[in-house]
Amino acid sequence: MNSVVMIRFLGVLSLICGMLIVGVNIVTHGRIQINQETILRESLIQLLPGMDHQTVYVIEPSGELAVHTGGETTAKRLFAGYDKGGKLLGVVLEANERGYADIISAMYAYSPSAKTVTGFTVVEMRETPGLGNKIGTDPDFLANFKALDASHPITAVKHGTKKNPWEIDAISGATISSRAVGRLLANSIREMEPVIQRNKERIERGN
Amino acid sequence: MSGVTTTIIEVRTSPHLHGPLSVDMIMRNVVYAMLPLAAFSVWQFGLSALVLLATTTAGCVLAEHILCRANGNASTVNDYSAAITGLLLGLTLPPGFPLWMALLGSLVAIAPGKLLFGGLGSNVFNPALVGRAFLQAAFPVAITTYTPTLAKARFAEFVPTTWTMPLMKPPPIADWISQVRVDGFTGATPLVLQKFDHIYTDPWPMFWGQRAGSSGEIPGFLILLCGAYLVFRHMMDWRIPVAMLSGAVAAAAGFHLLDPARYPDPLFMLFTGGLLLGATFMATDPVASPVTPRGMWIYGVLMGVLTILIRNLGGLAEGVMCAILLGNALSPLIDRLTPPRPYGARKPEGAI
Amino acid sequence: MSTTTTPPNPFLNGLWRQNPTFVQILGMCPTLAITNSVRNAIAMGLATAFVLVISNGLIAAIRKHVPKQVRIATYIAIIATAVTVTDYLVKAISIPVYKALGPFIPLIVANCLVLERAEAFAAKKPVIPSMMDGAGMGLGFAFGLTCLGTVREVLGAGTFLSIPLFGPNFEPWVLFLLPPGGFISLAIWLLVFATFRERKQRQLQAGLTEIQPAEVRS
Amino acid sequence: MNESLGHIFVDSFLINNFVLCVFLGMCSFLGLSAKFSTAWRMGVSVMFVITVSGILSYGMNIVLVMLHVEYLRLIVYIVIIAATVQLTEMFIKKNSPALFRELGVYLPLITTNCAVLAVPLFQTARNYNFVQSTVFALSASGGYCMAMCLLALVRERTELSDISSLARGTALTLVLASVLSMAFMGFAGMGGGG
Amino acid sequence: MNLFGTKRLWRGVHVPENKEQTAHLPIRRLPFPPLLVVPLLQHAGKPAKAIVREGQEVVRGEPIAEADGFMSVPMHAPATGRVERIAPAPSARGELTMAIYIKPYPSASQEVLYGSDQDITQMSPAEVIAAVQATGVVGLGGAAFPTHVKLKPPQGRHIDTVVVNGCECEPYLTTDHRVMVEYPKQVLHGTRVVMRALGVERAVIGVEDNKPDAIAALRKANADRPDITIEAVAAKYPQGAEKMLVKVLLGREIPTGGLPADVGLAVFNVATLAQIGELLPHRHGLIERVVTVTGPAVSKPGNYLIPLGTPLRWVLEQAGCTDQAASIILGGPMMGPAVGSFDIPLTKGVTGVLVMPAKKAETIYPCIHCAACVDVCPLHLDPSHLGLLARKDRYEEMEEIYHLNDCFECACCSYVCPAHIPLVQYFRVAKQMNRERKARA
Repeated sequence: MNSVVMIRFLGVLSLICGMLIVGVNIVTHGRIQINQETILRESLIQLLPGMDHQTVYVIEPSGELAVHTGGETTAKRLFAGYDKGGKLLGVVLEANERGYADIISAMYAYSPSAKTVTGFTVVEMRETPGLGNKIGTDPDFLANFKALDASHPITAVKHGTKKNPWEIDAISGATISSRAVGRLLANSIREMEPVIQRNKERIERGN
Repeated sequence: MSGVTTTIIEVRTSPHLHGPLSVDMIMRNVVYAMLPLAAFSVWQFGLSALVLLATTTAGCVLAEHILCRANGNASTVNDYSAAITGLLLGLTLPPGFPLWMALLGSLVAIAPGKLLFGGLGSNVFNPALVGRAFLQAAFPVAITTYTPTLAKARFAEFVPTTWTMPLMKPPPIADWISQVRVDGFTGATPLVLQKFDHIYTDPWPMFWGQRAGSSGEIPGFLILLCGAYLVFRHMMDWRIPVAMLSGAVAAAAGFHLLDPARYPDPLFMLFTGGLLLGATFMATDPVASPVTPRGMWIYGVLMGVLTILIRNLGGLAEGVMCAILLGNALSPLIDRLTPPRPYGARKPEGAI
Repeated sequence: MSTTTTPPNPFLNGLWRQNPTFVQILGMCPTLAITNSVRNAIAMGLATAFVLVISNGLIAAIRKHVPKQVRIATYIAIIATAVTVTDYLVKAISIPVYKALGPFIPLIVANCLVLERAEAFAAKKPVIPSMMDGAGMGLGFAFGLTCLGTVREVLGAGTFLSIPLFGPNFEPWVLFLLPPGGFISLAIWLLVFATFRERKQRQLQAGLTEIQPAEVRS
Repeated sequence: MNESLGHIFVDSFLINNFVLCVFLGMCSFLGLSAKFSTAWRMGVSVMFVITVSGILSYGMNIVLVMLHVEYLRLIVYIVIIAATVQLTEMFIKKNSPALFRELGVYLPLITTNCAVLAVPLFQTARNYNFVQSTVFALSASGGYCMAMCLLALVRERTELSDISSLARGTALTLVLASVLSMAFMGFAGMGGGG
Repeated sequence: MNLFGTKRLWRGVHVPENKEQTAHLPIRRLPFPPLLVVPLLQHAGKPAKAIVREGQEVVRGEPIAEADGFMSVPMHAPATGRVERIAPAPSARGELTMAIYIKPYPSASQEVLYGSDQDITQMSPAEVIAAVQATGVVGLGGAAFPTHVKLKPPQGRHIDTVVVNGCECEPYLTTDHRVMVEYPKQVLHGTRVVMRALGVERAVIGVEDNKPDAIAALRKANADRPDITIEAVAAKYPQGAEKMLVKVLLGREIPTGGLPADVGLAVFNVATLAQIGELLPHRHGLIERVVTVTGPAVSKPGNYLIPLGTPLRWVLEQAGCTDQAASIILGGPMMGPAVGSFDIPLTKGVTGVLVMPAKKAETIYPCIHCAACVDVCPLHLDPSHLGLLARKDRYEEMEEIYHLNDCFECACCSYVCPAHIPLVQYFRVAKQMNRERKARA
C-alpha cells in the first residue's frame, strides 16, 4: 500500500466526516439555541418571579456593559429582567466560587435599587450529596436569599446564629459549602456593584 | 537399646527454640490495652458508649465467624484480630452513633476490609479504618454529631440517636444536648470549634480527658499509657507512633509559626481529635505498615504531616483517618524504596 | 463454552453472553462516572449504544476500502464523527440531560468498547450484523449502567428514577453517590455475577461429566 | 475564571484526581495496574502524551475559534492525540529501542485512554490560558500516574496473600480503588479556605 | 558501637542461654564405646582415603586415612584396637558415608602413644601449613572447614589480623567456654601458630561477656604478650557468626559471597586453635573433641571429651538420657540439625548433643508483617517478604531482589516470629530449589 492511497483515503474520509458534522451542526443548531434560551429563561423567571422579558449584557474587560447579541461567549454576563410594563425587576448575575469539592457556579438576583439579593440558584456544583449540595435545594437555606442585605459585606454564620440582615444562616453540617456561598455573593457584589450603579439608568432603560 | 530410654525421636527443623510471643497473644494484649479506653469512654458517655462498643465488637466478631464458615473455612475469631477491629471501630465513632450504622460499619470493616483480601495478615488497609471511612462517606452527618461528656443521666438514658430504626435518619438532638449538657462541655469537638468558629481550647485539660469527641479518642494520657504497655511488652512498634506524632508536631509548629492566628499550636493539634488514638492503635497495625526500620519512620512522619495538612488546609476538621489510609496505601511503596542494606552489600541498592 | 457450534446471535451475544460491563469489563469510565442516577445511566447507555450502531455500521460499510496501516485512525475518525453527531443530538433533545452527562459524551470517543467492537467485529462482518452487534453491545452496556445506577441511586438517595422509595425518614448512604461508591457498586455486581457464573459452571461441569465425560476433555 | 496555578495543581492532582475521583482512564487503571513495572511506565507515557497533546490542543483550539468551527473540536483533538501517540511511538522506537520493547504494547492503548482526551476538553471548557493549561495537563496526568502506581503497588502486595477465587481480579481491584478514593476524599476542600 | 563500653551486636536476639547447667562442669573424658565408627568425611572438602586394611591393628593416634589433596585432612585412630571393617555408616545428614569401624581393645588406655615432638619456631610457613594439615584439625565451631586451607589466603589477599572466635553464642553449648577456661595456654599457643603461618602481627580474641572466667583465664595466660588482645563483646545470638564477630570487633564487613580474607582477616574458633596448640608440638592427630551433652532430658549433663567416631547411642547412655519422646540435636538449638538415628557417630564438627523434650504442635498464623524478623536479622535482610514470596514459590525473586543467598540460616527470624512461620526452613527449601533450577539450566 503506498502512501498516496493512504493520504487520499484519509483525505476523503475526513472530508466526509467533516461534512457530516457540519450537516448535523446546521440541522441542530437552531434547536440547541432554542433549548438554551428556554433553560436560561426558566432560571431567570425562577429568580425574578413575574419577569416577562430580559436583556443580556456582557461585561467587557474594561468593566463596561455591552448588549449581548447571541452566540457563545466566555465573558461574564448580566441579565436584566423586566415585567410586562418594561419596569426593571432586578438583575441576575453569574458568579463562581471554590466550594468544598469543586467550583460552585451560581446565579443570583440582585435588586440595584434596594441593594438586596432577592434570589439564588446553583447552576453547577459537585458538593457532597446530602450535605453540601443542600445549598441548592434546602428550602430553609434558600429562604436566606429572599431579601438579603447586600449593602454590608455578606457572610455566612453558623446554623441558628443569624442576627443581622446581611448574614446567611448556614446549613448545619455543611459550613464550608454555606460559607462558599457567602463568599461567592460578597465577592461578586463587591465587584459588580460599581458596574451596576454606573450603568443603572442604562439597565433600567434596557439598551 | 540398653540404657537409653528414649524411644521416639522427633525430627524437626531448626531452630528448636522459639521466642515467647505469638500472634494470638499479641492480639489479645492489644484488646486488653484498649479496654481501659473503653472503660473511660463508658464512664464519660454512659450507656450509649457501652452499647456502641458492644455492637461494633460483637458485629465484627460475628461477621468474621459467619463469613469464614460460609466460605467453608475454619473460623478465625480465636486470633482476636476481629475483636481488635470491632473495638477500634467503636472507639472511633461518636458515642451516640446509631447502632444500625455501627453494625453496618462492622460488616464493611470485616467483609471487604479484611476477609476479601484473604483475612488476617493480608488486609492492605486497616479494617477498622475502612469501616470508619465507609461510614464517614455514607453518613457524614451522623458521624459528625457529637454529644457532651459526663451528661448527668448518662447511666440512666441513651443518647436519642443510639436506637435509631435501621435505615432511618437519626433524630435531631440539638434540644437534647442543650438539656443535658453540664457547664463547660459542649457537643462540638475542639477541632470543629477551632476550624469553623476559631474558638481555641486549652490543650492540657483535653489531655486529661475534658472535651467532646469520638468515644475512645478523648483520654490522651490513658491512650499513651496503654500504648506504653504494648511497647513495653514488645507487642507494638514504638517507632511508628513516635514518628507520626513528631511529624504532626513539626508540621503543626510550621503552620503555627507561619500564621499563629489561623493555625493552632502543636500541643493543641496533638491532644485534639483522634491523633493520639490513631497514632497509637491504628497507624501501628503491623499488617498495613512498612516493615523496614527506615520505612517505619518515613511512614509515621508522612502520616503525621498529612494529618496536619488535612486539618489545617482541607475541608474536614479531622484528618487522621484519611492520613492513615493514605499511609497504608503508600506503605508498599515505602517498603520498596527503603530496602535494608544487606550486610556486606558492595553498594547500597534500591529494589526498584 | 467450546461446545457451542453455531455462531452466537450478535445481538444477544452483546446483551448477555459477552456483556461489556460485567464480562468484558470495557468502557469503565462512563460506567463508574455517570451512574449516580438511573436516569443518567440510561441516557448515557443509550447515547453509547447509538454511537456504537452508527460507527459499527459505517465501519462495516467501508471495511473493504480501508488501508490496513491507517485503519485505527480511520475508526477513530469515524467514531469521533459519530460522537460529535450524538453530542449535538443530545444537546438538541434536552439540555439538562446534556449537563448531567457532562464531559462524558465527547469521551465516548475514548471508550474502548466502541473501538474494540469496530476492530473485533465491524471490521470483518457485513453492515447489518455489525449494526446488530453494535445494538446488542450498546444495550448490554446500557443494561450494565442501569444495574449500577439502580444500586447507586436506591442506596445513595433512596429513590429510583427520582421516585422516593423508603419514605421521608430514610437515611441515604451518600457514599454511593460519591466516587468510592461507584467502585464499590461495580465490585458488588461483579461479585454477584462471579458467584452466579461459578455456580452455573459447576453445574454445567457436573452435568457434562455425567453424560459425556469424553467431550469435555476435547 | 482566574484560578491560581497552585489551585489548579492541587485540584487536579489530589482533590479531583482524574482516576480516583473523576473516573477517567479507568480501563488502563484497572487493566494495567497488576504490575508496578508496567503501571509506572504506562503512567509516565500517559503523562508525556497528555502534556504534549494538551499543548498542541491549546494551540489548535485558538485556530478553531478563529475560524468559528468549534464543532470540529472533538475530531481535531482526537486526531492530535492519535498523532501524538504515533509520533511518540516513532520517536521512542528510533531513540530507545529498549524502552520501546517495554512500552510498545501500551502505547497504542493511550489513544483510547479517556484521560488523555479529557485534558484538552477540560482546559477548553474552563478557559485556561496557556500556562494554566500546561500546569493542568502536567498535574492531571501526574495524578493519573500516581494513582496508577499506588494501585499497582497495593495490588502487588495482594498477590502475596491468599485471596478467594471469587474476589480475585477486577472486584478486588475495585475495592482497593474504592478505599483509595475514600482516602483521597480527605483532600477535598483543600484550598477552599474557610 | 562502643556505647556501653562493650562492643555489641545491634541486630540478633537474646535467647535464653541455658548454659548454667554445664558451664561450671570441668571437661571429663568419656570411656571408649564398644565400637568406634570413624567416617572418612568429617570435614568440608574431599573425603580422606583409608590407609588401613580390615583386620589391621591400630594404635591410638596413628593415621588411618590420608588427606586426598589440599582440600582434605587425614584421620587418626581414636583408640587402640582392631579395624573391624571399612563400610558405609549413617551420618547426621542422613546419607551413608564410608567409615572405618574400629573395635577398641577392652584394656586400651586413653594415653596417646603415637607421635614425636617438633619445634614450630624452626619451621617455615609452608611447613606449618603442612603440619597443621597433618594434625587433621578442622574448624571445631561446627563448620568443619579444614584449618590449614585458611592459612593459605587466596592470591592477592593480604591478611593483617587473626580473629579468634570465642563467642559460642548458641544456647546450651559450653564447649568453647570450658576449653578457654581449662586450656588458655593452648589457645594462645595455637593462635601464635596461625599468626606465624600467616605472617600476621596481631590477633584479637573475641569472647562474649557472659563468660567472664574465660576472659580472665585468657588474659592471665596472655599477660606478657601485647600482640594478642582479648576483647569482651556483649552476649547476643548470633554473635559467634564469623560475619557478625568481624563487624563487631573490627568494624569490617565481609562482602556478599566473600571470605574474611577479602577484608584482610582470618577467623578461627578457639577450640580449633586450642587443638592446634595441643597437638602440633607433638605431631599428634585430632582424635577427640569436647562436646556439650545437655538438654532438659539429660540427667548427667556435662562437657565430655569424646573420641571421634563414638556413636550417639553411647554418648546418650553415658549421659543418662531419660525422656521418652524427644528430639536430638547435634549442635546448638538454633542452627543444629535434629537427627533421626542413634547410630550416627560424632564427628569433628559436632559441638553439642542436645536432647530436647517433644514440643507441642503450634498454630501457624499468617504473617502479620510485624517486622520482628526484619529487626533481628543480623544480615539486614527482609525475612518477612522473603517468607511471603516463598509461600508463593517465587524463589527467583527471593534470590535476585531480596538477597536470599546472603542468609546463613541463623534462625533469628524463625525464633522471633510470633506467627510461628518456619522462615528458615522456607529459605533452605528456596535455596535448594534455586540450586536445582540452576543445575537444570
